[in-house]
Amino acid sequence: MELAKKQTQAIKNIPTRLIKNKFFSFVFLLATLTGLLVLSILLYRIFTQGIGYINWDFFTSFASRRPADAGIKAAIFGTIWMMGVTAPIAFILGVGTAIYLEEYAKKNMFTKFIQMNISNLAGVPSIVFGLLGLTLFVRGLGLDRSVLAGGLTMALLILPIIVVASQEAIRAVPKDLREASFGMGATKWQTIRRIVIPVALPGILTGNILALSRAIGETAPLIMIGALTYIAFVPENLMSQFTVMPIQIFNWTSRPQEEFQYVAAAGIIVLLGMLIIMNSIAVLIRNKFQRRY
Amino acid sequence: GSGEQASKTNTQTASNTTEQKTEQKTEKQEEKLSGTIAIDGSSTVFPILEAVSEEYNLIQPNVKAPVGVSGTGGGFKRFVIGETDFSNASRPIKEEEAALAKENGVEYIELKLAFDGLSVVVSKDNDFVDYLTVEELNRMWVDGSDVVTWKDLRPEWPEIKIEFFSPGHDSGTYDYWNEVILKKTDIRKDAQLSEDDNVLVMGVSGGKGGIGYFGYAYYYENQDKLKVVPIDNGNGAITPTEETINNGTYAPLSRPMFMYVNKEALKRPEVLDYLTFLNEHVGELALEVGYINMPQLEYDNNAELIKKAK
Amino acid sequence: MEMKKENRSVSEMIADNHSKRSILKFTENTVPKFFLVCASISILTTLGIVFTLLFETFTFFKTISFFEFITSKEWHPMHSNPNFGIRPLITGTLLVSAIAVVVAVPIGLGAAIYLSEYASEKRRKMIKPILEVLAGVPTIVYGFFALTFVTPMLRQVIPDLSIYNALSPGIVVGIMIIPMIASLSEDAMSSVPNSIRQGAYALGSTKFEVAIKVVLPAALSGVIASFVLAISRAIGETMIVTVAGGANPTSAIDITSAIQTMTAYIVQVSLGDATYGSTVYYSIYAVGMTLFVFTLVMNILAHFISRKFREEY
Amino acid sequence: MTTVAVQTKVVHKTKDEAVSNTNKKKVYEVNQLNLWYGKDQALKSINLDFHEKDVTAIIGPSGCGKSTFIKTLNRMVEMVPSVKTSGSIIYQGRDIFDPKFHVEELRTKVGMVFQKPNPFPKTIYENIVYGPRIHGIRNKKVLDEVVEKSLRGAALWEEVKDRLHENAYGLSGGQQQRLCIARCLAVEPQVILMDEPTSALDPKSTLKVEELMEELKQQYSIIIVTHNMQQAARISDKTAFFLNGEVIEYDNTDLIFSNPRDKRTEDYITGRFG
Amino acid sequence: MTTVAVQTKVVHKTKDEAVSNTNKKKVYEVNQLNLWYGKDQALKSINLDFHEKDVTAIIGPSGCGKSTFIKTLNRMVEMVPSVKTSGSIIYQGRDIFDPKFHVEELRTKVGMVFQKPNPFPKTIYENIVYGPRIHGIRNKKVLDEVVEKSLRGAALWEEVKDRLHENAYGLSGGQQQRLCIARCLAVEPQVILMDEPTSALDPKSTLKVEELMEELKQQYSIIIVTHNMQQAARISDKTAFFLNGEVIEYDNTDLIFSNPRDKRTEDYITGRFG
Ligand SMILES: Nc1ncnc2c1ncn2[C@@H]1O[C@H](COP(=O)(O)OP(=O)(O)OP(=O)(O)O)[C@@H](O)[C@H]1O
Ligand SMILES: Nc1ncnc2c1ncn2[C@@H]1O[C@H](COP(=O)(O)OP(=O)(O)OP(=O)(O)O)[C@@H](O)[C@H]1O
Ligand SMILES: [Mg+2]
Ligand SMILES: [Mg+2]
Ligand SMILES: O=P([O-])([O-])[O-]
Repeated sequence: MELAKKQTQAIKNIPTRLIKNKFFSFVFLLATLTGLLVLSILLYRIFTQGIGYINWDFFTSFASRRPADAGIKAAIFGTIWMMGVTAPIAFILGVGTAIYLEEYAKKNMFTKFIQMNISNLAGVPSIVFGLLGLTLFVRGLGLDRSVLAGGLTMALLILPIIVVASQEAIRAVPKDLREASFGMGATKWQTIRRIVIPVALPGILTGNILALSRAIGETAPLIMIGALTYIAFVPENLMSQFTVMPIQIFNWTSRPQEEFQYVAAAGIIVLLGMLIIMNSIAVLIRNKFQRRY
Repeated sequence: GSGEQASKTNTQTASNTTEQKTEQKTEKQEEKLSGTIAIDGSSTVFPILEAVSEEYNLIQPNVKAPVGVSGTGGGFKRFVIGETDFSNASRPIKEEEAALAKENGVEYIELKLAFDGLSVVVSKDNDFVDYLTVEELNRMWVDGSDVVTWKDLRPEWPEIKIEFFSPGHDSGTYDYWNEVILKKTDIRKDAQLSEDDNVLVMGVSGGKGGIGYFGYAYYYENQDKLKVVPIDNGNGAITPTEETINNGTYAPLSRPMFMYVNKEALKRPEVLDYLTFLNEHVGELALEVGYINMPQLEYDNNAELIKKAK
Repeated sequence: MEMKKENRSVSEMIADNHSKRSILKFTENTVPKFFLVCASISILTTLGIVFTLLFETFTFFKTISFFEFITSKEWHPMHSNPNFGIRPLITGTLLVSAIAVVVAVPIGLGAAIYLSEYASEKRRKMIKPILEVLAGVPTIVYGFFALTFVTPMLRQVIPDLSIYNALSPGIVVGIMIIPMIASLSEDAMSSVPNSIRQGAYALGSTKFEVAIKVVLPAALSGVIASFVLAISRAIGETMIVTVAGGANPTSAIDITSAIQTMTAYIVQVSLGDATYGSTVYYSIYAVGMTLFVFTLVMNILAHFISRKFREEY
Repeated sequence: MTTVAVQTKVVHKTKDEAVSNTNKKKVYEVNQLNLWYGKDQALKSINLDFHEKDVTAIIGPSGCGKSTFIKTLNRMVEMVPSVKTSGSIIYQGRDIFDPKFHVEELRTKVGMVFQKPNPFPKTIYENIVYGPRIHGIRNKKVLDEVVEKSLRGAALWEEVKDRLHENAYGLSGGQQQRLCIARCLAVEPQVILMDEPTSALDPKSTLKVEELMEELKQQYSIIIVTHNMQQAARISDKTAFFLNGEVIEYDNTDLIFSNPRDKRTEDYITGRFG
Repeated sequence: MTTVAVQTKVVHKTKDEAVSNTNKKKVYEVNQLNLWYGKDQALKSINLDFHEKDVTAIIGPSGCGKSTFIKTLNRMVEMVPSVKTSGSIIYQGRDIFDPKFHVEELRTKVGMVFQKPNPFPKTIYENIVYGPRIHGIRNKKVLDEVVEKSLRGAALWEEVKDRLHENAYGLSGGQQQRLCIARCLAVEPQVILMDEPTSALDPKSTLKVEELMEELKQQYSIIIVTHNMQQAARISDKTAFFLNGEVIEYDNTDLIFSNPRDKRTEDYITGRFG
C-alpha cells in the first residue's frame, strides 16, 4: 500500500522534473552560446573595420604615418624573431622540467616545492614578468630592448604553461608501455627517449603551440621592457631592436587619425588569423594523434 | 643693420655651399650609407620623427632609424648618458638633466623642429562654453579647486559635473601646462591622467561635462568629436589654428618642440646625413602630421648649428 | 664465414654489448642532471621575480613608510605632496575582479555543465576549441572592444556611466575568463567517473539532477579551484583595464566611474617612463610586489582547495 | 588441448520450450531483440521471459553481450549514442521503447547494481536518500525511515548505523556494494538488475552479497550477470547462456548445469573456454 | 551456501617435499622472500624453485600477490617506490638483488608478457627490433632476421609478413598479444614471465596463445599467472597456489588438481570463492 503510494507520487513528479531538465538544458546551452556570441560580435566588428586594409602591401610594408601605406611587416618579422628565441628555450626548459618531474624526481619535499612553484608561476600576472624582464634582461644583463631580451622574458612567461601541459602529456603515456620497455631490459633514458617522448609528443606539441599563441598576443610585458618603438626594418640579429604585432596594434590605436583605428583592426585580423591557425594546428595534432591505448 | 645683413648673406652662401657639398656627397654615397641611429624621447614629437625616418628610408634604406617612445623625461634619461643620438623633447632640457649630460661628457645642440598648440577641448555636445580665460583655466585645474560643475565657473553655465582629462605627469605636455596654466602647482587630484592621447580624446568626447587638453594634432584629427575652446590671455579669445600658432598670437599655449643632438654622433656620416635631411623636410612633414611648421629662419638657424657642431 | 655468423646468436651479441656499457652509463647519469637543471630554472625565475620586486620595493620603503603604504586612503604619487596609499589601487582591482566573477562564474559554470553533461562528444570537440580561442584573443583587442563597444552599449542603459569605468572592463575581463572556468570546471566534471553517473541514472534521475546533485558536488573542489585561478587571472589582467578602466585611483566603490587598478598603474608609469631612481619609479615595484602577493595567495588557495578537498573516487 | 567448435547454426527455441514448469507472473518479456553498436550487432534475436521473484542468471564468455543485454532492460544502454535496437521488451504489459514510457519511470521501477561499487562521493545517508529526494520526498522523518529500512534490507544497518554521516568512500568494497544495493532499495523497485555485482569483491564480501540476494529474492525479481559459474549455480533459479550476442540456452539452473542441451553450453560451463 | 574457512595457519613445506619427481635444472630459486608495499606485506616467506623448460602456473584469488610475485622475479616490482623486499632470489646461480647484477641484464634474460597486450605505438617491425636495438644491435640484416625468427616463434609470421611496416595497433587483440610475445623472444630470453596473458583475449585468441605456449615450452622456461583454473590445468607442468601473499601449495599440476592437500586449495579450484 505504502509502496504503491510512493511509486505513484514518484511517477506523478516525472513530467515536472522533465520540464525542469529541458529548461536547464536550454539555460546551459545559452551560457555556452554567450561565449560564442561575444566572440562573433568581436570578430564581426574587427572584420568589418579592418578587412578593407588587408592586402598584399599590408604584409610587405613597414609602419607609416599614412594609414593607407601602413603595413605590418616589421611586426610580423619581429614576432617571428621573438618566437624564434622564445620557442626553443621554453621548449627545452619546459619539456626538460616536465621529464624531470614525471620521470626522475623522487616524491619528496623538493619535488613538491618545484611543482607548487610552477603552478604558482603560471598564475603570476604577465606584467610582473615584464618587471622581471626589465630589471634582469634589459638593465641587469644589458641586453637593452633587443629581440633576445624580449624572447627571454616571453620564454619565462610561458615556461610554466609548457611544463604543466608536457607533464600531462607524459603522465598520459600508459604505464603498460613503460613496463613493456623496462621488461625488455631498457634503461630509464632509453625508455624515455624511445617510448615516452614519442608517445607524448603530440600532447607536448599541442601544449607548446597553445603556450606560444599566448606569447604572441602578450602586450603588457613588452611595454614594460620598452618595445614601443617605430621600427621600419626587420631584425637582423638577436641584439636588434624589434616590434611585435600587439605592440604595433597598440601603437596604431593611439594615433590621432581615425583611419588608424581601422589599420589597427586589420592588424588584429592578422594577429587573430595567426592565433587561429596555431590553435587549429594544435587541435589537429590533438585529434589526429589521440590514441586509445 | 647692414652688418647683420651681410652676415646673413654670408650664412646663406655658406649654407648653400654646404648643401651642394652634402648633395654631392649624398649622391656619391647614396648606395653606401648604413648604420643605426638611436632616437628616443617625447611621444608628442614622435609622429614628426616617424615621418622623417619613413621618408629618409626611401632614400637610404640601409640606415636604420627606429624611433622610441619613452616620453621627454625618459628620453633625456638615456640621452644624457650617451645611449641615444637624438632625444626628442616637448620642453627644453632641465638643468638637472643638462648637469648630468655634462658629468657624462655628452655635448649636444638643441634644434627646434615645429610648434604645437596645446588645444583645450570640450565635448561636441557642450554648447555653452564659448571661451576660457587663462585665469579660469588655472582656477578649475589646480589642486584644491572649488570648481565641481560648470556653473561653479560661470554662474550662467549649467550645473554639469566637469570631468578632467590630462596627459600624464611624465609628458612634456603636462610639464608645459603645469608651467603656464598651473603656475607650477599641483594638478587637481580627480583629473584622469593618461599617456595615451586617444584615451583623452575618448574621455572628453564621451560625456557632456568633460574637458581636456593635448597636442593640436589630436584635436585636428578629431574635430568631428571635439570642440576646441578659444583661450583669452588678455588680448581677446584666440582659437588655435595654423596661423595663430605659427605667428605666436595663440598664447600662452603655443610651444616649440625640440630635438637634442649628441655632437659626438654627428661624426658618423649617416647621422649627419639624416640630420641634414631632417632639417630640410621637417617643416612640411610636421604640417602633414598635424603640427605647425616654424618660419624658415628657424630652420636656417638649425642648419648653422649643425654646421658648427660637426 | 656464414657458419660463424650463424653461431653468434642475438643473445651472445647482447651479452657482448653489455660488457661495453660505459657510454650508456654516462648518458644514464648525465641526462637526469641536465633535466634537474631545467627544473631549477623555474625556481630561479621565481627567485628572480621575488628578488627583483623585493629589492626595489625595499628602496621604495626607504622613502615611503610601509605604514602609509597600507593605511593611507589616497594614491597620488606625482603630486608635489604625494600620497602612496595602495588602497585605491586595490579597490579598483577588486572591483573589476568582482564584476568579472559575477559575469564569468555563472556563464562559465553553465557552459562547463553543458559541455560535460549535455553536449555530444562531437559537439564538445567543436565548441571547446572555439571557447579556447576566446581565451587566446590578445587582451589589447579586448581592451578596445570594451572601450569602443561595451561602454557605449552600456551607456544606452546607464546614461550616467563615465566613459572610463569599472563596469565595462569588468564585464570584458569576465568574458575573457569564461573559457578558463568553463574548461577547467569541465575537466573536473568529466573526471568524475562514469560509473557514478550511471549509478544516478539507474535510479531514474534526469540529466539535470545528475549534473547538479551528483556530478557538480563530486567535482566541487576542481570547480572552485577553477574559480580561484580565474579570479587570480582577473586580478593580474592588464591591458583591458588600462584601456577601458581610466586612470583615477579612488577608494570609492562606484562601478560607474573611472578607477585605476594595480596593473594599469604599472603600465601608466612605464609608458611615461618615470625618471629612473625616482620614488614613482620604485613605486611600480611596490605595486608589483602587492600584485604578486595577491596572486600568490590566490594560487596557493587554489592549490590548497584542490588538494585538501580532492575527491577520491 | 580442447578446440572450441564454433557452431554457426542459431538455436531458436520458443519460450515455452525454453523454460519449463513455471507459473509465476512475467515481469519482462523480451521479443526478437536486436541491438547494434553502430554497425556491430551485439545482440541477435533475443527472446527471453523473466518471472516475478526469480533469480535469473546470465552467463557467457567475455564480450558475449551480457552487460549490453542487462543494460537494455532499463535502457541504460542508450547512453552510448551509436546504439540502435529493434524488437520489443514488455515490462509489466508496457513496451519500454514506447516514447510515452519515460526512462525515468522505468528506472525507478527497475533498479540496477553495477560491477564496481559506485557510491556517490557523499555521506552514507545522502547516498540512500538520493533516490527518494529526486522523486520529491522531502520529509525528514520519512527519509530517516527509508534509510534505516534500506540499510537493513541490504544487511548493512548494523555495520554503519553509527556513521551514517561519514563519507561512503570510507567503507570497504563489500560494504560499498551493499550500500549501492541499499541505495537501489530505497526507491522500492520491482526488479533489480545486477551486472557482475561481486566480481570486484573479495571472497568474504562476495559471500555476504550472495546471502543478501537470497534474502532479496523474497521480495524482488533479480536478474544477475555473472562470469562465475559456481555463483550462477548457487544462487539462481534460471540461467541463460549467451554466446556472441545470442541466447544459446535458457532453462532452469539445475538443468543447465546438470544436463546442458547444447555442446557449447557444456564446453563453457566445464571451463573449456572463456 | 558454502562458507570459506579462512585458515590462519601458514603451511611451510620444504622445497623437495613440495615438488616431486623433477630432475631438471633449476632456473630460479626463491628463498624466504618477503615483500612490502610500504607497511602492507604482500608476499610472505615465499620458497619456490622453478625448473628449466617447465611451464609453472601460479593461481590464486584476486589480490593474493600473484602479479607482485611474478614482477619480483624480474625486479619490475621495484618501479613502485615504496616496495621493500627481504630474502633472496637466485637466478642461475646469481642473486638478482646483488647490486652487481644490473636489472637491465636480468630483464634481457627474463622476458615478460603482460595481461593487456601492450605493443608500442609503432610498426610491427619496430616493435620487434626495439629490444635488440636498445641492446646495441644495429645491423639491418641481423635485425631483419630477428624479426622473421621472432614472429615465426610467436606463430604470427604468416599473418603479418606482408604488413611489417604497418602500425601494431591495427592488429587484433590476440595478434597483439602474440606480437608482444614475439617482441619478448627477439632478445632470446631464457625465461618468460606471463601475467594473465590471455585474460583480455577472446576464446579463439586464447586458444592460439595457449598453443603457442606449448611450442615455447620446448625452448624456454615459462612462469604464468592465471585466474583461469582450466587453463592452468591444461597447460602447466607445475602449479603454485597463492593465498593472501603466501604459497599454500606447490606441486605437479595433475596432483594439485586431482588431489589437493590443502582444504583452501580445494575450495578455490572447485570455485567456492574467487
Ligand atoms: N560502447 C560500446 N561501443 C561499441 N561496442 C561496444 C560497446 N560496449 C560493448 N561493445 C561491444 O559489444 C559486445 C558485447 O559487450 P558486453 O560489454 O555486453 O559484453 P559482456 O558479455 O558484458 O562482457 P564482459 O564479461 O567482459 O563484461 C562486445 O563485442 C563489445 O566490444
Ligand atoms: N602499487 C601497489 N601499492 C600498494 N599496494 C599494492 C600495489 N600493487 C598491489 N598492491 C597490493 O598487493 C596485494 C597483491 O596484489 P597483486 O596485484 O599482486 O594481486 P594479484 O594476485 O595479481 O591480483 P589480480 O588477480 O587482481 O591481478 C594486494 O593487496 C594489492 O592491494
Ligand atoms: Mg560486462
Ligand atoms: Mg594481477
Ligand atoms: O611624450 P611627451 O612629449 O608628452 O613628453
